[in-house]
Amino acid sequence: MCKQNQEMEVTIVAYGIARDIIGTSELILKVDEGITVKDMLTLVKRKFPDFEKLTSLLLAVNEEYVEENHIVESGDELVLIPPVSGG
Amino acid sequence: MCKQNQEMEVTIVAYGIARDIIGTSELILKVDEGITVKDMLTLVKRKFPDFEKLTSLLLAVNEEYVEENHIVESGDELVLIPPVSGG
Amino acid sequence: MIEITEQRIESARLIEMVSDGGAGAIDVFIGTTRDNTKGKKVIKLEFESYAPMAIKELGKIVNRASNNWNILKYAISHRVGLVEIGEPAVVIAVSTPHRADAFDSCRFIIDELKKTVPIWKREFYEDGDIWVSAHP
Amino acid sequence: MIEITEQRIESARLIEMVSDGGAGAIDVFIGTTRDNTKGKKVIKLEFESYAPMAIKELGKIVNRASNNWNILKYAISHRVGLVEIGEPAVVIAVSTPHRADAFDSCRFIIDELKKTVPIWKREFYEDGDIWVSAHP
Repeated sequence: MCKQNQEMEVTIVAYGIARDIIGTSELILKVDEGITVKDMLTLVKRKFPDFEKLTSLLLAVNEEYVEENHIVESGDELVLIPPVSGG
Repeated sequence: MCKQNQEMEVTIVAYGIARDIIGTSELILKVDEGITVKDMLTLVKRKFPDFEKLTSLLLAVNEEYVEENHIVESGDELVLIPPVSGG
Repeated sequence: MIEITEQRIESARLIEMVSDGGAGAIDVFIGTTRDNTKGKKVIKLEFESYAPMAIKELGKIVNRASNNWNILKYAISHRVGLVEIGEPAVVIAVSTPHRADAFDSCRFIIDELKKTVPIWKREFYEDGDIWVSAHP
Repeated sequence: MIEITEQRIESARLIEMVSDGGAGAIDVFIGTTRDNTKGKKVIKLEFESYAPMAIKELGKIVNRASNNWNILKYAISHRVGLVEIGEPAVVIAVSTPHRADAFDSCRFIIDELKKTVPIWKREFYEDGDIWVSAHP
């Protein structure tokens, strides 16, 4: 018998061009528990191939930049960060 | 018979510590015609030895910095420039 | 002081905020919206930010700056929303005892702001608009 | 704009003067009077200038800066007379299309001002006064 991965629902907020690409400011995804930031970004890019055209795409977790292998927990505040251009 | 040098009267204006050393803001000197800026400064320093203690001493001629061998003419605007400290 | 604001930024207010009897120097950087980019006429600009994180990131930048230079006081304000041409989009003011630190720290803050702070600029032209720096 | 003034310098006025639709950056340097020098308490400061030459020299500095950097507009004001602690003694504002030029040219102007412009600062302490930089 093989153990199924538990799934969780996450909400990703999108700003700037990320919101334009997704078409809305919040994206709700079902993902496996224990998913890394890297895998989450891969998922997002697969769903919305236009992200591949950007110079960069990061995922902020709880208002912080994190490493690619950071594990996303249920309830985390997730925000897509396309290339910044303040100033 | 030896030819006397022509003399001229010049007025040197003094600012800042130069005025304090001279004790007044205008110094009137009789000097030989054809005198250089360098010789004029030597004369001033001989009259007021406290100038030797300064970091530097320049003579501006007609609102410009000039070379040491610049010849002072009668009627020139002469100003003693002790070390500047604006800003 | 660090703020993200929808109001027009008054540089004089930030300068006032960083005034300090121990300061010999204040450097103020004002990023204003330019009427052209690479020869193209810009009609207006709009800034958008992920504000709570932007404020946190600016705080980290200031901490790094304070480790490197003797900063007495600082004030950083970034505008969001629509910004008319010629208006300030960002103002950074820093006071320090001596001037080298004021220039160096102010420049460091704006350089880092442009690299890491989650704020996005959209430029509007006569024939469309783009999110600045989004594409290579 | 270059001026030597006995009035309190309002930075906001200079910033206004250098505003320009083609500017992406304004750097403003404010030299303020510090309440201490090398640990000694300063009570007040007085500046004196040979004004016509000071203005000429500042003009030369700006010309050299304009040869090196893309300066759109500049405004330089130096205070003379008595200056209270914390007040600006000098304000330099420069607008440029891009920010590196604003920082570099503003810094160049204040550095050169301190080397060649005939302005003298007298610091007053509790127990006397000195002309700054006069002695080695």
